[in-house]
Amino acid sequence: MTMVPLDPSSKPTSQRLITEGDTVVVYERHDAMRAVAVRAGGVLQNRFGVFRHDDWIGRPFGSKVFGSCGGGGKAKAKAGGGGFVHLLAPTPELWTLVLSHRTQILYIADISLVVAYLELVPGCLVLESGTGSGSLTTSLARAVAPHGQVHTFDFHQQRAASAREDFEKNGLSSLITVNVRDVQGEGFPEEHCGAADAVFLDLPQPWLAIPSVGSMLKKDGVLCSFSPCIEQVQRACEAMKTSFTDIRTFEILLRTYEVRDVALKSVTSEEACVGPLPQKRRMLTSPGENTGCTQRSSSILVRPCSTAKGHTGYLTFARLCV
Amino acid sequence: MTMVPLDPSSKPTSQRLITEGDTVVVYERHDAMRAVAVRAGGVLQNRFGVFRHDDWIGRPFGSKVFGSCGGGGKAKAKAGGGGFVHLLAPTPELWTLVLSHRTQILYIADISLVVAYLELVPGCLVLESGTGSGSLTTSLARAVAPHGQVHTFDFHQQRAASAREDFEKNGLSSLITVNVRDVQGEGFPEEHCGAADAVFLDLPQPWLAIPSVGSMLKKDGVLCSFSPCIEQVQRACEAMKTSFTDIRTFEILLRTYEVRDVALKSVTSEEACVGPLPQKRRMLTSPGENTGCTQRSSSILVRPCSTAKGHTGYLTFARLCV
Amino acid sequence: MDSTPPPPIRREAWEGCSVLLDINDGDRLAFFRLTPGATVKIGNKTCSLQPLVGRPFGSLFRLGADGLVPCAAGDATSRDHNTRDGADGQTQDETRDNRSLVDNNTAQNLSSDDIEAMKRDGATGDEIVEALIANSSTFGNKTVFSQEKYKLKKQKKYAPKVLLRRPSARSICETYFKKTPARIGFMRVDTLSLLLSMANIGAYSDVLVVDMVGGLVVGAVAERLGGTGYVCSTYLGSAPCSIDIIRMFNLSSDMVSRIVQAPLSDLCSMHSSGNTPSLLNGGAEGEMVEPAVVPDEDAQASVAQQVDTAVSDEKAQLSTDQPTDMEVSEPSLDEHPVQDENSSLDGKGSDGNLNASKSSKAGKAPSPEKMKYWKEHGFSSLIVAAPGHEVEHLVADLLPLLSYSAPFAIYHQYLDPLAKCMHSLQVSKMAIGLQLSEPWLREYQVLPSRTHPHMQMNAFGGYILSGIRIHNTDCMIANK
Amino acid sequence: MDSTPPPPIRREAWEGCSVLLDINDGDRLAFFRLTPGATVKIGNKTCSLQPLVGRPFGSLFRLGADGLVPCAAGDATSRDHNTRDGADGQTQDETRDNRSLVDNNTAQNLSSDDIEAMKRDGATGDEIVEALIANSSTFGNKTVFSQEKYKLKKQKKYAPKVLLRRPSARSICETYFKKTPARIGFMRVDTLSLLLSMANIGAYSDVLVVDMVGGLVVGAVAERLGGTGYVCSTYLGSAPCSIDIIRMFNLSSDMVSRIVQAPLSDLCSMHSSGNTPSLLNGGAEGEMVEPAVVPDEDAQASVAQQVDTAVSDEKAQLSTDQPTDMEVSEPSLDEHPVQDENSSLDGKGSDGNLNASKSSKAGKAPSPEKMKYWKEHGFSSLIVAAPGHEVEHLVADLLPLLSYSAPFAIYHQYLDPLAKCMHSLQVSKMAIGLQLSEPWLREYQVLPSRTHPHMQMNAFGGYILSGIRIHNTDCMIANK
Repeated sequence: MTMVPLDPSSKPTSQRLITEGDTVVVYERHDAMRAVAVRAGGVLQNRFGVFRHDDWIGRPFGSKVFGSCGGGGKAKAKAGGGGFVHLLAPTPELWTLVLSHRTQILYIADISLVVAYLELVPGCLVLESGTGSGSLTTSLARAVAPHGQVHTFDFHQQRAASAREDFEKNGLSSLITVNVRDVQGEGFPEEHCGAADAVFLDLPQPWLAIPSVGSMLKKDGVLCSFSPCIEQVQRACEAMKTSFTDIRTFEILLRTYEVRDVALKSVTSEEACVGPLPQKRRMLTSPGENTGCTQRSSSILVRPCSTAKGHTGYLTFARLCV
Repeated sequence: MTMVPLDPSSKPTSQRLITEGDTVVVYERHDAMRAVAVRAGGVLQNRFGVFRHDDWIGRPFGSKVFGSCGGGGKAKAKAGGGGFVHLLAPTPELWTLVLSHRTQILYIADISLVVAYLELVPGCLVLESGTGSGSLTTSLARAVAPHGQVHTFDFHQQRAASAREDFEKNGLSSLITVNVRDVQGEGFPEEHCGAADAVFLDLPQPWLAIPSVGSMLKKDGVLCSFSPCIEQVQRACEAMKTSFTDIRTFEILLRTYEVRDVALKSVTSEEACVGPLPQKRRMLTSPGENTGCTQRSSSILVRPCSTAKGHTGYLTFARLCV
Repeated sequence: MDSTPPPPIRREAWEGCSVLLDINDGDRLAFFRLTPGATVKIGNKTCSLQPLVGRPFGSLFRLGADGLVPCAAGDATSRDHNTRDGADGQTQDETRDNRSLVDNNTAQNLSSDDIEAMKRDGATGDEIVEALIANSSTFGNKTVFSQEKYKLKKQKKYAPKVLLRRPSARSICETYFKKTPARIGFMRVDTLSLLLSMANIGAYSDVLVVDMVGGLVVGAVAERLGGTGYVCSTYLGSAPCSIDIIRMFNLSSDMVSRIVQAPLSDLCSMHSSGNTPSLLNGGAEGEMVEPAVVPDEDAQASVAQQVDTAVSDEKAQLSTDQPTDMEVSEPSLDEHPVQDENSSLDGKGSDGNLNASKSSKAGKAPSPEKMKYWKEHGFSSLIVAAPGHEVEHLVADLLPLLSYSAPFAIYHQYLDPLAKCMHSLQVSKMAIGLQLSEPWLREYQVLPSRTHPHMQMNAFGGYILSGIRIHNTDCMIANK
Repeated sequence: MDSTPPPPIRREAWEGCSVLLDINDGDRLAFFRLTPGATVKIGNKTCSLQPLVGRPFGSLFRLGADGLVPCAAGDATSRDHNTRDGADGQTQDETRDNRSLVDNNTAQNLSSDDIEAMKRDGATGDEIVEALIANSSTFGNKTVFSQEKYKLKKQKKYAPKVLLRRPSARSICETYFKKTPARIGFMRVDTLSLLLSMANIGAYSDVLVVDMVGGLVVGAVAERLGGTGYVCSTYLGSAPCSIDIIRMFNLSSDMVSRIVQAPLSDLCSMHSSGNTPSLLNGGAEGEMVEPAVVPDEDAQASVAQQVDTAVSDEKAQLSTDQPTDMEVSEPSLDEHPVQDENSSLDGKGSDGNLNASKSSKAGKAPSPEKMKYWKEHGFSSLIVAAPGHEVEHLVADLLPLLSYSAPFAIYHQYLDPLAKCMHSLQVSKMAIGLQLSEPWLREYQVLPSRTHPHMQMNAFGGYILSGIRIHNTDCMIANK
């Protein structure tokens, strides 16, 4: 299977049925997912029960499947085995949530801004260093498919090998070439000279690689450098000044909201003030659970989630001067 | 009059009637206000008409007063002079909106965080440098009144004089002492040694003043340094390390929302899609202005205002080691 | 149409293409079509755009005696940062340590007659600026920052620069957001990017789109599809919404041919086997019997023949001949419309990538085969951008048209409609992985000793509800 | 009571005062009252708090053989930054250049028996940590950052530190927000600060407060009043809300005497000349005939006699004897309640600033004279913090109680109720300068070459509607 269709005969994954060899994302909850390779006779066991891969094959992606209680004694299927999971078609976004973290990874907000600002479209050639856990690489591959290429570089042999395996598993090998290379020390290979539409750097000392980026990019091509600390950004921007223009640094965060069916208390109620803690009634509960307290009709209210990623990194974009 | 009551016999301004000599904040719109000193025979002329101070005296603060068309030919009272303004009691918050900008000033979000984190309460002694336009100083004075003191320093002679005049006008002279002094070069005066509960710095090179701050503060007293650029923060933090603890750097922004009475179009409407620009109907209009288009009942919706202050400065707080 | 894939991006402007001109470093932004007769007015001078043809995007032009002239390579490198963030830095610089008051420009020894004389003698704009600096008695006393600001101001007046930019989803969205944000429902470029990611847009996707933001989403999706897959732009009622903004993109004929339009009623009726009660099926009587093919005139009119207009910075100037594109509360559109593309075709016409050949107009009705395919397999993605609409019921109608496991992303300028939609999807169990989010984008000034976030920001770029459509019938219990 | 003003802040802990203990650099935060018998349990050791009496706030203590011992001055300076932000830096450090994998702590040559022997021999915690480092075969191979992290971990276990903090609005709000945010309606310290500013709280203010956040707002206002003016805490129905959190503040008897409580119905009935139709006047029949003085038992019970509990980090451990202070979804309250203050008075009792003398309890009914004064002049400020309530009608009832030109600030955890309230105030023209805002607070790690915003943030601290009450009768037309 391939996460990104490569020719007119291959359908988007979600339009297919699950077959042996597919990778499915098993969705338990929004914060509990994992990638599973489907094989005949395979078994998935989790807190919701025991799931036989054979039951999955032939079903559409997106199906809800139920587990049975059983297998080893370790299965702690509370509800007697009647638990269920959903089988999802893998996408780069889901992959970002299930991949093995060999390094700090980029998440969807940074990734989508990078892809947009690098102006990637099908057919582009893009260079990336380092590969890391391959979270961004997968999205780059989707953006340049079917005819484009991603050449990604990491100095860490084992990390490169693991990433290559992941790309293989996701059917992205024809789009992505993984190379072991110290781009900070050696620059990008000469063979891509003047051929790259875009370059992405996630390096501790990006300024060392920037002269090489200048020779790789086509004129007006875009560079992006990701750094968590402002000092790295300052040195990178300094290094870009000689041959880049439109140097712009951004930070992007994603604020998430929670939706609740809330029954706010009314002023006119005698019982309105029963204590300092009206929180209990504020959970998203079924309507029947309301207490006897006089209340206004409930309404759907939204509130930002309390904790969030406060920082991932700074994204600096620049264009090679014409 | 005094913006901040100083003894039990003086009422909060809003509970008084306007008298000659008072400063009133004339409110035209949320973004159009000015401070006016009330004097017998005085006249205020603006786009809403001509207002005689004599009509204001004896009215409560918060009154709405109507202007007459007339006076000079320059008065462009569109509605024939029937315009009105509100006469508000000055507060440090309103003062921040009407004062003369001799420098970049601090606004309410930064000010309120500073006052809270400096742990100012009535009776505290606080040092400030520089005075600037006196925006923060006024709030510091309110926080330490009636028995506390604010000693504020600015190297700029003229600026100090103007600030002193403003404080005089607002009845804050007994709370605030304005001094001309280059605190970066000379430090704070020895007389406050070990006497300050809190110190605030808004200086281009705060690190130069930090040793002096260390000798001014009481043990466990709090320092705040405001700087627009991160490089200033980095050097200031470095300088604080030797004798300060709990060094924390914050940024605070105020996001404002606009409220609209919106009639979102419904899916079931045949005319739902009439073009790409349904914006016109989204203004806060009276209900009668709705177009003939089939619409759902309107509701009160909120949206963040499009533009906002994106940065004012970094606030670094630290405590003098015990 | 070709068997070999075309180059993904053409990096030089060509006859008939759409270009974005950035005049004086963002002071003015406008789209133009490079027809033989196309001109731009700069100051009081009308310049032909012909010198742009064949020049690489990213090129900088100055105003020569005979019109636009490419700048030397050296000029380009120094053109931005300092100037871009000058206002910020200036504020800070002046606030912090100005023991002497700032002088203004009264101390100029060069008269306007002198300048006119220089011009007659053929002096370039840069030469005039240099002369002005040399003849300013106060320039030397200014801070470095004030000097930069002074020079920039004079440059903009006497030596205006025109930057040739390539229209892309990024630059088109940024331009509209800056100039006429209401036209695109206040959708910021990072939000648009998130919609495309969250909906898994890529080659060979079959993307269902509700675009009430002028075609921005349709164009961005088509750009990502690169001539593969389909973007099916659906609409309520009988007439499609304008998607004119797609004409700002330089979409190839392959890419344009992948844009189809169909009324929602047709899609819903084709999906009569739907497993979800549809408000539209129940409530919009009469629509379902309409023919499956949209009237050709309407579709064409909305896409290709209606002359689109460029976006510019001229404020509060209403262009009365484009009433439907106008917005009272906004800066109005440019006085330089993009030329009708037919005129560009009269010229060379050699370029198969132009989006104007009769055979490849955008917005045709989908073929019966495609309709049948989508009926059987569903769309693989959904994006909804209807910022003036209630979306709860709209999404309930749209979700059954998706394949199971297809991701979707709903845009809105208000949070409340998305919250209601999210709650109803939670209750109906039609989707999982629901997330209500708002991107927060911040730009920084990075300069030696003057690094900080921009003092002004776009505080709002819209909200997104995202999720994955699932099969919600609890009928597949596996026994051990 | 005294004629000379008291010192504004006592900078040393005293017998009977409330203290905030920060154990192991924020790992645990809890309030205690320094009664003679008060103890804190650290690890498996129960320590008397007596050594804290007389020590300056900000002092650091370590665990000695006989309990808490003040640290030498040198220890204090090095206690934070690096450790505070260690997690952030660590992540980055390890991500960026870890060619060798991180080793774990298996290579420790010191056995637990060895450590026990050292303890028996009277070794200090710091000595044990040094020994552990000396006997780690891998410590030398770690990065500087990993070394710091290792040392910190061992220090927390073998040499715990206790920081004596002074309770103030800042530290109390921060502590509750970190440990039990729902108890204070998710009101972050910057939001609380804004409420106080926007409502113009200062000496001699007459502040009307609706506090359904446990007393945090009442306490913070009383702190700002410094024993002048009044904070009138009003409530709906017949029983006041708990304002127990004021007991965490070290309010002097002067300051406590300025806190009064009155049911809203009494305030509204006193204000029978109100110029605005009141929902409460019309709708809550019977309340207006209640006596103007609140039943003394109720008020006292809610303020002084109910034993409050400290806030700590112990998670999901329900303290069953404090059911009304519990929150299922939250970390629970500490097992160390603040001792009943009466016990502290049994001791020295010499301190007139304690808030427990019978004559100065908080929450009495206001005197008839004050009620009359407020009826005539109105309150000079209003703060409403009712995060579980609809506020539109509440505010309509409250605004007529304010003097004209009095500023007000309404807090809520949801935006929608404030939006409705704002809209209704716009329509009724009872107020001007209306602003709906949300503070956004961001903390930074500032370290050489490692400066960036914190990787985790509190993304939400509540919303505020602020404005100024005005005279809205259009009856004062001035003629020329």
